[in-house]
Amino acid sequence: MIVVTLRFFSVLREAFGAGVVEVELDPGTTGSGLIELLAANNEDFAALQSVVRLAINDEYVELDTPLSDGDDIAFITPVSGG
Amino acid sequence: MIVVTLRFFSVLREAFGAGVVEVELDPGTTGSGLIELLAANNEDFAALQSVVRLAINDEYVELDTPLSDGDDIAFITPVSGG
Amino acid sequence: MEHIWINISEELPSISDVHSFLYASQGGGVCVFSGITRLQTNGRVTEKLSYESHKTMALKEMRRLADVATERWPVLRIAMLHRTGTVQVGEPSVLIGVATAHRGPAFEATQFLIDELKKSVQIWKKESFLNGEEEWVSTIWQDTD
Amino acid sequence: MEHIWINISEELPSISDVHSFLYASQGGGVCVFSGITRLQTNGRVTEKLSYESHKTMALKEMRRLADVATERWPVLRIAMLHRTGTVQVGEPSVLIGVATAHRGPAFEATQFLIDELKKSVQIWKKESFLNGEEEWVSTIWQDTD
Repeated sequence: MIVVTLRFFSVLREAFGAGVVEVELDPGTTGSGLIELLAANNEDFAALQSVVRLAINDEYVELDTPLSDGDDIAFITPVSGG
Repeated sequence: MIVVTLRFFSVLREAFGAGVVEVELDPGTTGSGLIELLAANNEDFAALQSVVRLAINDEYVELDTPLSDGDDIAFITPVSGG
Repeated sequence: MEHIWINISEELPSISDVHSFLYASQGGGVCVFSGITRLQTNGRVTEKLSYESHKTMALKEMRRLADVATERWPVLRIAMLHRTGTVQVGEPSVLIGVATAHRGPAFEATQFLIDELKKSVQIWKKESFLNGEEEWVSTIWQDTD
Repeated sequence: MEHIWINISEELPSISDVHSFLYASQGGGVCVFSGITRLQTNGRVTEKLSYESHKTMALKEMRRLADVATERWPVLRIAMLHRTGTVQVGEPSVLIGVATAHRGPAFEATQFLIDELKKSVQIWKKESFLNGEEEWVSTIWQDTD
């Protein structure tokens, strides 16, 4: 198993009730695999899954990127600052 | 004779050595008549006479406007504020 | 001194400090944009806004935008400052300032930076209305410039 | 409260007072332009600028420009403030600020007002260079908008 940190903001933070969560995943899990997993368990997340961007260690990555032990994974919904 | 007040600014103020001057003029003198008079007596003014605009009592006027006793006459060169 | 000043925090620097920083460039033109919590949006009365950021990503993205502006216009100094937390009506949430030798590029670069910040910087806004409703402002990803 | 603030004097109001005035509109966007005494112009090093105005005409013309902007854009508040006297390098001679509900018109109206001020407001500027030369800045009449 690998352990990764998930970071949620704004609507997703409220959907999961937490901003930072550590989870165990099967080795070889990809970004899109993780998104499917979360969408299956949270319908607010599911509603946004098509627009979520994934960042690992503060850099956006393709969704088919395999995750590694220790990754810091941020789920970025369309921004609304300013 | 009529008495009018002349107001000079910036380069014209320095050309005449004064910002405010009272002068006596023949009744019926027009704006352009006054400009000719000043240009004949001051070469710095003469150099700018083609671009000078005339204001009477804070309103721009046509150069052929006859001047009246008590007029407050400002000579406005191209502006350079900001 | 670094020509770019980027900051995200609970409080904005004072507007006079922002101007002092920009004036010190000794350029001829300084444009400062403030984004303010507006009283009314689509007929609803706003009570306050609340901002949240992914701070490390947002700071990097703001820096990237400032670098793009620096390449595109002859800027002397740039300030990009954003608040997080609660921002009451009539208060600023964001300050964008640019100093240039001549005024045209100051306007262009400032407008570019606020436009792009709204598209790509990892900050989110929740709107609280006077009638008690609250909602995260819903947007879509827009092409960045 | 009057939505237009026009002033010509030896000292500019503080930049924070200008922002407070504009923020109080509770609009969403505020743009403030500062015209600064630039260190270098055409390769010459400036020591200072000196401004002189026909104050009554200049105030009326600034008011007229603010009225034009108010007709042309949905502005909430306008500040047009100009100094006279000596303005050192890195100091502002003029502040133009506009508050609007949305940011686009704030930029447009601010740029319009500074562009037009330079064309028509009865203020003149003398440049003093570090080498001791002094000259009234020479311009031509430009079409006003």
